[in-house]
Amino acid sequence: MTSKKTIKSAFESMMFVWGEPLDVRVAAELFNINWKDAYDYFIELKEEYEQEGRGLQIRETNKNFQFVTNADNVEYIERLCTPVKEKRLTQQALEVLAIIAYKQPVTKGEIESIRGIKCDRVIEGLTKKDLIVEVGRSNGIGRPILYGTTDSFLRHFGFTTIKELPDIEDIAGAMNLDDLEEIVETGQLAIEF
Amino acid sequence: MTSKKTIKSAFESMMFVWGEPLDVRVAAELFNINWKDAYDYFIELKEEYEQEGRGLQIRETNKNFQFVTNADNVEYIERLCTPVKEKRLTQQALEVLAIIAYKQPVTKGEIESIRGIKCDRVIEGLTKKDLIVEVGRSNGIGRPILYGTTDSFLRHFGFTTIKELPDIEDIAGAMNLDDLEEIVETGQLAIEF
Amino acid sequence: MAYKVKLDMFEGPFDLLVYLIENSEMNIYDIQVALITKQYLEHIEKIKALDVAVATEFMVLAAVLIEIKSKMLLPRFKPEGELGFEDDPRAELVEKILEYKKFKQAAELLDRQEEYNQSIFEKPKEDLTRYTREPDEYLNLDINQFAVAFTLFLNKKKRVEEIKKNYSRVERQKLSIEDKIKQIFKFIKEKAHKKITFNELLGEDDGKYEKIVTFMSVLEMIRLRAIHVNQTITFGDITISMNEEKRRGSHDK
Repeated sequence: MTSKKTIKSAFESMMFVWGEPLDVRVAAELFNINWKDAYDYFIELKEEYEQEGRGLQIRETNKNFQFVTNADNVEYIERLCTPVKEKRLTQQALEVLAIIAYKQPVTKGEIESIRGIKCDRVIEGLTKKDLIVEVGRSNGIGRPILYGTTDSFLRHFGFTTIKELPDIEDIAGAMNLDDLEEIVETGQLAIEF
Repeated sequence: MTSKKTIKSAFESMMFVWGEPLDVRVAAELFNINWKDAYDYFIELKEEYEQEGRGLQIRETNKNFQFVTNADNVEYIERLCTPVKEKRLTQQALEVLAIIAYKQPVTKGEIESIRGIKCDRVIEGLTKKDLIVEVGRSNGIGRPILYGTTDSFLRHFGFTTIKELPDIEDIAGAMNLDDLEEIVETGQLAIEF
Repeated sequence: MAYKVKLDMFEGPFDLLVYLIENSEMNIYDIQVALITKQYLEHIEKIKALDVAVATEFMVLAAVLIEIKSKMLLPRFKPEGELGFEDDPRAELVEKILEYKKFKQAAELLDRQEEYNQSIFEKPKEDLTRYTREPDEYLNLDINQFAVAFTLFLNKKKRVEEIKKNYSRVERQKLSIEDKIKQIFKFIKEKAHKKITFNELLGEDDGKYEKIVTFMSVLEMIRLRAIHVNQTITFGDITISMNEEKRRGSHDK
């Protein structure tokens, strides 16, 4: 006679590989036991998983048993299964971001006058990506919105504070001019004049 | 901050739906926790299932965790259904694999000199099965390819890490005992090995 | 067929050699080379009958065995009181056999481990589509990219500003009010001093700047009383005619 503990353990393994709901009668037959006893064992198992609040639960459907995930964890499973898509910022967006990073707090008008081109869409996109945020309103005519960078912006570049932004002179110095020209020539970065 | 109990429960659900070994780092990222903490949680779960002698067990392969059945229940599972078993490796393949596992990174030349026979075919086969992989090139003449074992290798043989491979001197020692006794008797034991 | 079985049994020359040594219950450190070589060559003959290519692989070790066997026949120098067989012709072979045996045993271990693992079952991945949502956008940003973009922008801005400076200078030279007034006089003369309209003064390609200059010129000409202007409807076209008195007056001078 197989021990109850062994049978219960076997039931767990069997449910796991079976995938589909496992019929109590089929399971009972394999151990030559009464189906009612088998049913009790399944119910005991079900209660154990329930009481321990496990991520696995046992679901009964008309005397068939099956492992399922705990409904409370759907959100986490969704997070696990949601693919991540790599996205790069466009040259335009990088320009606007750079202006905001260096001149913050800054109004859209100021950005546009530096770039000589409208940038409503770009600002909208950067806001959605949580890289910039409205930080207040200017005292100028029409009290335009002031923009600044977010903590998420700092995290992306691995900065602790905005002070860690490279000095503008440094950027120019650190950049190898040949590389730059090459980038421009090969059109890796599209620029509009 | 999500509670430890919630995270552990979520890990169970995630492992269950994922089927394949789940990377600790991926799991940790979803909760924005340190991967070492996540690792500890997985180990705690693994031990819980072990101690309770559950029909489900958690298997680690190089910091990846996965639900598997308890090996003790194979007989019952086979009574229920005929699970598809992987084809066993040939003696040749096992020999080459053993040399690679213990001597990695290792070149084909080194393997062949130990076995005294060519092994291109075997290496090709093991690579296809994803049990070995090219890990670089030796600095020797002709810069031959170096081979090493993969995570699939660990999973196939049920090792947690490559460090878990038994010490080769121990295996050899235990098996050479007869030879040794004979040598001691005949007083020939004068070399170190 | 019996040979085939034998052939499959041996994974290589060392495998065969180890088998022969163990089968004859020989001490590995005291191999009877003559006997083993004889048995080894016999096996190669059998293998050759089946597969010449495979047999060739076994030949290298056969040659080694024969060489050792011949060396064994020569008297060996062994210093008094020293044990061991450093100059034993078999030493290197023994080492290689031991090395091979080590891995053969490791292979057996893997074999057992593989067998055990076959009693453990995984489950397939669930259908994840019910959990899958729209992909999360993951932003790939690095400081170099950022710096390149900003530097490019600064350079571009500098160039644009230089171009603008030159451009506006050219524009100013091209379009002064004085020049425009001369143009308008010339145009009216060409029209034989008939009434013209303001629209006729504008070219098709004229930009805002040219239009303004033209208008300013007309205003200037009114101030100088050189022309009469008339607009019958609001926003209607403006008719322009020469102030004949002024013209005559100037002619009289």
